[in-house]
Amino acid sequence: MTTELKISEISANFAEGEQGKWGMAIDMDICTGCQACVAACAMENNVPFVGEADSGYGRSMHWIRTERFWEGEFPEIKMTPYQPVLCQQCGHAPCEPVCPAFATVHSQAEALNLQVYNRCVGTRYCANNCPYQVRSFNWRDYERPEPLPNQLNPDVTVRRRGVMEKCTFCIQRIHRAEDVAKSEGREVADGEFAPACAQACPADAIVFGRIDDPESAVSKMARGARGFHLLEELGTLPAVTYLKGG
Amino acid sequence: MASTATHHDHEQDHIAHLREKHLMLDPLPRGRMNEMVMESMHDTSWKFWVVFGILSVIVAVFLFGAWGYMIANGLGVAGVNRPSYWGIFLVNTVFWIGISHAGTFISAILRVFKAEFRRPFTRAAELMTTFGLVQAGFSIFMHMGRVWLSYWLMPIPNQRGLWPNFHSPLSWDLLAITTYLLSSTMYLFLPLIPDLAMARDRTPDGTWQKTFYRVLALGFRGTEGEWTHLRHAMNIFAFAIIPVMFSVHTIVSWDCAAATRPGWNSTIFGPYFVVGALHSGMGAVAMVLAVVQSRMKHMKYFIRGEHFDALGMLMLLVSMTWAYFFFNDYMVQWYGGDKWTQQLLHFHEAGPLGWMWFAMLIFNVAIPWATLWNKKWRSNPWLLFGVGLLINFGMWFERYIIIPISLTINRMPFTWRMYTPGVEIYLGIGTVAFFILLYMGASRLIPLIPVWEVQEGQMAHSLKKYGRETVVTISELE
Amino acid sequence: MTEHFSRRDFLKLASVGAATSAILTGCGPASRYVTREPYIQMPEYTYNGQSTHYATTCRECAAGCGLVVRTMQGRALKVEGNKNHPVNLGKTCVRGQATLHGLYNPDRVQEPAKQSKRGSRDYSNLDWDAAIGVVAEALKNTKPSEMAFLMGMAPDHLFDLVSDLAKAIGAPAPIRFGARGMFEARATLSKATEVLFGQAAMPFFDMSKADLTFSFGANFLETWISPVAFTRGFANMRRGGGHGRGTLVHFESRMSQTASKADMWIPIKPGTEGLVALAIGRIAAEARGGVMPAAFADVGVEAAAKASGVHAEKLDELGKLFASAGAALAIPGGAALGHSNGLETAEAVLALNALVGGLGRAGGMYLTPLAPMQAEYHRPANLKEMAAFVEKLKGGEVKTLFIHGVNPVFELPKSLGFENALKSVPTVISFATFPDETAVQADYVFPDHHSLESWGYQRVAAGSAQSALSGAQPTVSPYYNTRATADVFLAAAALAGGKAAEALSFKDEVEFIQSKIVALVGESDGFFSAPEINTFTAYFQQYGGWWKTVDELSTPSGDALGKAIQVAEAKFAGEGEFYFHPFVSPVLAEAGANKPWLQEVPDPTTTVMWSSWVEIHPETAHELGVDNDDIVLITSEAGAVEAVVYKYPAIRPDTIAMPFGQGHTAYGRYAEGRGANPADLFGEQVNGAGDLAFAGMRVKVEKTGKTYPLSRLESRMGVYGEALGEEH
Amino acid sequence: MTVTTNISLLAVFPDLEPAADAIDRLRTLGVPDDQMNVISGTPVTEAMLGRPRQWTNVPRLALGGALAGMIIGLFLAFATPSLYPIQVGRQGIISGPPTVVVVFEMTMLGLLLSTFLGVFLDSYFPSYRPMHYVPEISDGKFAVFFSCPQEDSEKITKAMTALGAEKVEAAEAQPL
Repeated sequence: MTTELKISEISANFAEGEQGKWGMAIDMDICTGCQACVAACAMENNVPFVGEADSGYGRSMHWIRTERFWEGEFPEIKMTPYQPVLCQQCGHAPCEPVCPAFATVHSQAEALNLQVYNRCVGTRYCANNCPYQVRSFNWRDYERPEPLPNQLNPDVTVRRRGVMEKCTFCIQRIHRAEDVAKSEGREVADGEFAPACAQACPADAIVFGRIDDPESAVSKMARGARGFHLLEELGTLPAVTYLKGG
Repeated sequence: MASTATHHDHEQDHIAHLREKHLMLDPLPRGRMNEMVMESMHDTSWKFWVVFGILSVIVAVFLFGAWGYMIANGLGVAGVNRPSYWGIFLVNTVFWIGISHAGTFISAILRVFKAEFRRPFTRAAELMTTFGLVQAGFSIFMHMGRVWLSYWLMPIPNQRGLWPNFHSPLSWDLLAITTYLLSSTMYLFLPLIPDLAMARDRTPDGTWQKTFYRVLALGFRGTEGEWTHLRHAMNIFAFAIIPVMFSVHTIVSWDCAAATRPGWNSTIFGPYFVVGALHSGMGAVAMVLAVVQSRMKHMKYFIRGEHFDALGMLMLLVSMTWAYFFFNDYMVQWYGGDKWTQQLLHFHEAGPLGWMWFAMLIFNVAIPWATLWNKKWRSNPWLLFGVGLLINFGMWFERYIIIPISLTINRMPFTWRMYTPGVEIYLGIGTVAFFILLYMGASRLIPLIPVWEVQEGQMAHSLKKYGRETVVTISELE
Repeated sequence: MTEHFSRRDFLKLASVGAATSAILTGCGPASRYVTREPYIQMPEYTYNGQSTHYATTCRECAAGCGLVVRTMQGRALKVEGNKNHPVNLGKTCVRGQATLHGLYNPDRVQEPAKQSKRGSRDYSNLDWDAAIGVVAEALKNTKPSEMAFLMGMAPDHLFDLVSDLAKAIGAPAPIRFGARGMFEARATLSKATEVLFGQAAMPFFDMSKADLTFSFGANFLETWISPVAFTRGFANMRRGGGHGRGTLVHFESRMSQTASKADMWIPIKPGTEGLVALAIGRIAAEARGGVMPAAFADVGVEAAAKASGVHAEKLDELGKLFASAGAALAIPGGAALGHSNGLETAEAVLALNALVGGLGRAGGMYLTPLAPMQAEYHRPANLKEMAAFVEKLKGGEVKTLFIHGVNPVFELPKSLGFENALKSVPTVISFATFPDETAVQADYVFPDHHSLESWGYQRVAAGSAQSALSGAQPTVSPYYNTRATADVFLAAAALAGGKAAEALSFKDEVEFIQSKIVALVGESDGFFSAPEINTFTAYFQQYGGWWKTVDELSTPSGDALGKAIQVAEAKFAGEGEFYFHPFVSPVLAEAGANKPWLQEVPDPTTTVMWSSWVEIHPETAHELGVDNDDIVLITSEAGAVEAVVYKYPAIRPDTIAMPFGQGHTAYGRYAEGRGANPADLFGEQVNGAGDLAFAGMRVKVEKTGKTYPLSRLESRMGVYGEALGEEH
Repeated sequence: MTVTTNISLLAVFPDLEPAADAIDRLRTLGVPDDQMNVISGTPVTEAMLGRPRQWTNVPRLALGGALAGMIIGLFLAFATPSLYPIQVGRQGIISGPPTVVVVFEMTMLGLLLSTFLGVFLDSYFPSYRPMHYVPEISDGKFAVFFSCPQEDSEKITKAMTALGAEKVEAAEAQPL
């Protein structure tokens, strides 16, 4: 019974049948802050590196970052659990309506928050209006000296200057998995694929799957008593559920 | 008899005094006034060209050069970052739209309310509207990451089959600013037609100026019909442009207020921004008039202490209204107790740029209140210039506090970061220079004084004796 | 080219395995057989829009994680973990992910070259025939006793080849070294195991099933030994692999990334970890009742409390906690072993496992099984041996030095004088892929392929309960004109003739590797088995190695508690007022600085990118009159470095800490001239196992008046409240 | 039937009063209102001149423009999202408050634009053809144009001069 109560607590944010499609659960108790997700994401998604000066000036392009704070004073000091913050793929995304060019829109098919790079004109309103501050803007054309471009993932657009970008839940992997499943006449199985961050995570703290399937690993994890959403009070209906640490 | 004579002398003095004080009571023949206005355009000293040249260089290098550099290299050469995605670009946009509001206020609202002191400087103020909006447009385009694609924001049919997103306050901005720019330009142009015809008639044949005036005067002759159409149109404009003006700055305020950000999500931002716009706009009008009066020939006749006096009173009134809205916003945000808002308010006052917050209050409230209550002081052009300048700094600071400083604080403290302007400083200076340059250029080509409106006013004003007192009366001519 | 083993045969064989696993294909673009061609003549195994995945082994450290590299049209696009691999089960660490930035790094050594003068970086390119000639000459003309081979901790196949070569010609056995091994104190661990259990081995800590883990300085979530495997263990412990959510207690003078995940962080005084372990042992033994084991009999709890700065009550609590936990585990490692008493500390901590019956118990400690084809545990050289080697170089006893896979100029304590010692070596040949500091001091650089272009194998020394040999194959054709060092040695040996040619009579590297793994053909307890070597090789490449299906963990034997463990007071070299605590950068480790994306990945605890720093407690910084971003001069008895201050709230006020990994003077544009190298401060003090007592130092800290803005991901305002003004 | 040829004359007056008087006089002299026109440098109302009310289409055009603007606004707000429906932020494809803004702005733009163009239409702007004009009017003079039969011209000229006309002459079209 208690478990069910918790379920309703977590899903209270969502109206009936509105919990989105793909979701992620991140167990902050297990996340070791190792940054494998950060590097994996950058490699998968052609995220450019920006160099020392720009990265120290809030211009790093990370699509996922690990936050941590401090509590208390030495020697009783504690670090708050590492919290990987990425685009929460909000069901009710504040970034979407403010774009005058329809460059950030809600995908009907995947229930994801899409960023359409070639439609973006760079007003940066979406980033301003993102309560999670997970959008990164191409302040420059970032240099990738030859032969580094050999590594670029052909499934992912390389963004030019003046364009906003953000985590896509590795939509290219979602589509690949869906295509494969479709060609085999079946549904995508739970755990069949994962975004780069979840795939790399050595602790398996990041779990990805269908949140509209109550039997999926991610749904089960998200239903747990420790689950919460980031800035839940804003009603953005994030697709990412965090599990409290410690 | 002696006392009667004294009384008579006294009355004559009084009348002379009134005439000296009030342009409307001090009529000159129309031909003379035309001559004065034409001379004011043609009387150009070498100093003017020196300033004009310097400003042209600044515009070429700071505005277009730096902008080109930024387009080629990306916005990284500016200071914008996460979380201050909007920087001085939008500060300047709001600032220039604010400046532009004064012109409409003076030529539309004062016209509707028949405030006679407006007559000689409606055009000077309207020019500010148009030129200010040009700068605002520049600033907003500079801000865009891919400005070369800015036409994607226009609601025009295109091969992508995609229209702009009308859910976005930025789309509303585009519509509102376009509407405002077009209508204020039209509103500038309509009353200008008779003056252009006047200039046409007084420009020798064979000069390029003649062609310029000929073309722009559209063949205006001053027939009854033309005047009737013009009058009706100006009446419609005077009323209709007021809601447009309010909508523009309200929508600009919604860029902030519609966002889910602490400190921004405020219902009072609309009127607060409109009043703020008038505040800086009035200050700018005072500055422009002080310069025009002192630097342009014959302008001391047209622009007098009474005008600065009236402007000063308006500035004081607007300052009080601004303070009221500011406090209203502050009080509610402060009382609300949201932790991020609290942090933001604290950051405004005690953060590294806390001085700006205090300077804003001093420039926008303390100084106007301390000086403008005094009729004599506020009639002094240069004092009003100074106060206007400070108000403009104060209002610029206000926008700086609302945009980059408030953007520093959000709900993810891990990302808080100060904003340090880069090339946008130069671009901002470039827009100021371009504004002045346009204004200077216009002052050589466009009769800054709407002579026919002044004459119309002078026709309507007369002196009447009520008992022993000679007073001014105004007859309704329209 | 193909009478021996053609690619087509290879493919046929591979397709057998393809039925079992769809995504892993067996063969690589087999660098030796395939030349780079324009894509209009695309190799038949590549398809437009289709990825090809190759299993190989990560060489960013010696842990031997299995990788699957996604390639498309001959380009390596993404590194993913090999799900079948027993070390990492499909996962990778941050460095593994960034391997591609090493492969496609613009600053790789692109051709064999001769340097006109050491350090001049004035190279004249050679062709490979000339290069092989140089190696052959060196093999032929140097007296075997005056030859030296200095090898890195990976790859093992090359080490085996060089060992065979050295043995055949009578040269000294190759020396293996790596900074990571030095900071991990591998020698100390195996020595302590030997002392307590009579068998030198790598302990296996079964954290997955533990209920309580006491970690004494072991940075197992960062870079220590096999971080991916340990992270999995930690995660499983937290998930309740034992009897519920497991607890981690970490003893270290600074809050490392590992400590930050601990439920309890004990900021212990440096060098007192052993004392504390003993005290905990004594309290735990008392709590468990029965006879007090000799190991803990002489321990004074009060004295330990006094020395370590941990309150006696706290020790009592910890001891009882350890005694009462269902499955308690104690792990020694990292800086705890980098003290003069490090060996005894390791013994004391390992003895705790024995005390609670943790030897050979789920959630306790085992000994890691030896890799297939391995007779005994082999550890890399400790510092004592390296110091002796450097002395040998200085004495002019080495005429030709071959260096592969290690960067001693950067990694060894500067005071050891390796760079100087090279001056006494007439010929230095480096096989570096990257122009690192050591390669810059060599006469010749004959670049090896990048690991993703290489064949090979790596013995899994830790992290796997199964005996495992991880296989490597080229995932892409070599991008530059590089050549496998194994092939260079084989060709040179053939050219040199004599014993060398006899011992290394292999056609190429692959044949050599097959000659080694042929021993596994017919083994039936493996992940796969094959009746003959070609099939076996195909499977070996397809699956990324060979490992047994069953755990082969052995229970440590011997009476570990039988004799008293004495932990002497740690000796600190130098006079300064601060303990110096170096640690391996959790992101860059010793060799990641050349990869731009690794530089841009923020350090987990400080979020610093692109630089190094010195962690100073805020109060200490205040006393020193320094603030964030101020540059301080740190002086030890052996050297001095300048470093940028990071006011770190979770470090003992008497300790300063500095990451190892930056401070390169060569190594490519992304590494060079960034931050400082704490190895410049290291002396030569070693512990009982000969490992460097890198934490056994006291240093002076002086303000320089210079500043340098550290690039941080975190907001100093939001995290530390800087520049937000006074609180209301 | 005698054929009367009309000629165009113009009388320039220094002020409003004599001009108004002249118009009255002309009317008594048989020149109908639709054969008269007054040009001036300042706007004077028909009432001041004692002339019939001027017809203007500007307000009607303005209303029409406003309506057109509103229709465009409605099209932008309601039709364009349906042409290419895109979901943003859980707002409807067409949602209320934003449409108000769009419709308002477009209505105002239509209103003001058509007002402006209305002036052009009603006044036949721009027209650079030669027209009857005297530049003095921009100095505050009032000029009365009128057509009268050739034979009356002398009589009328006299009358005008008597009323204070500075000059009365045949109106000639001059380039503007």
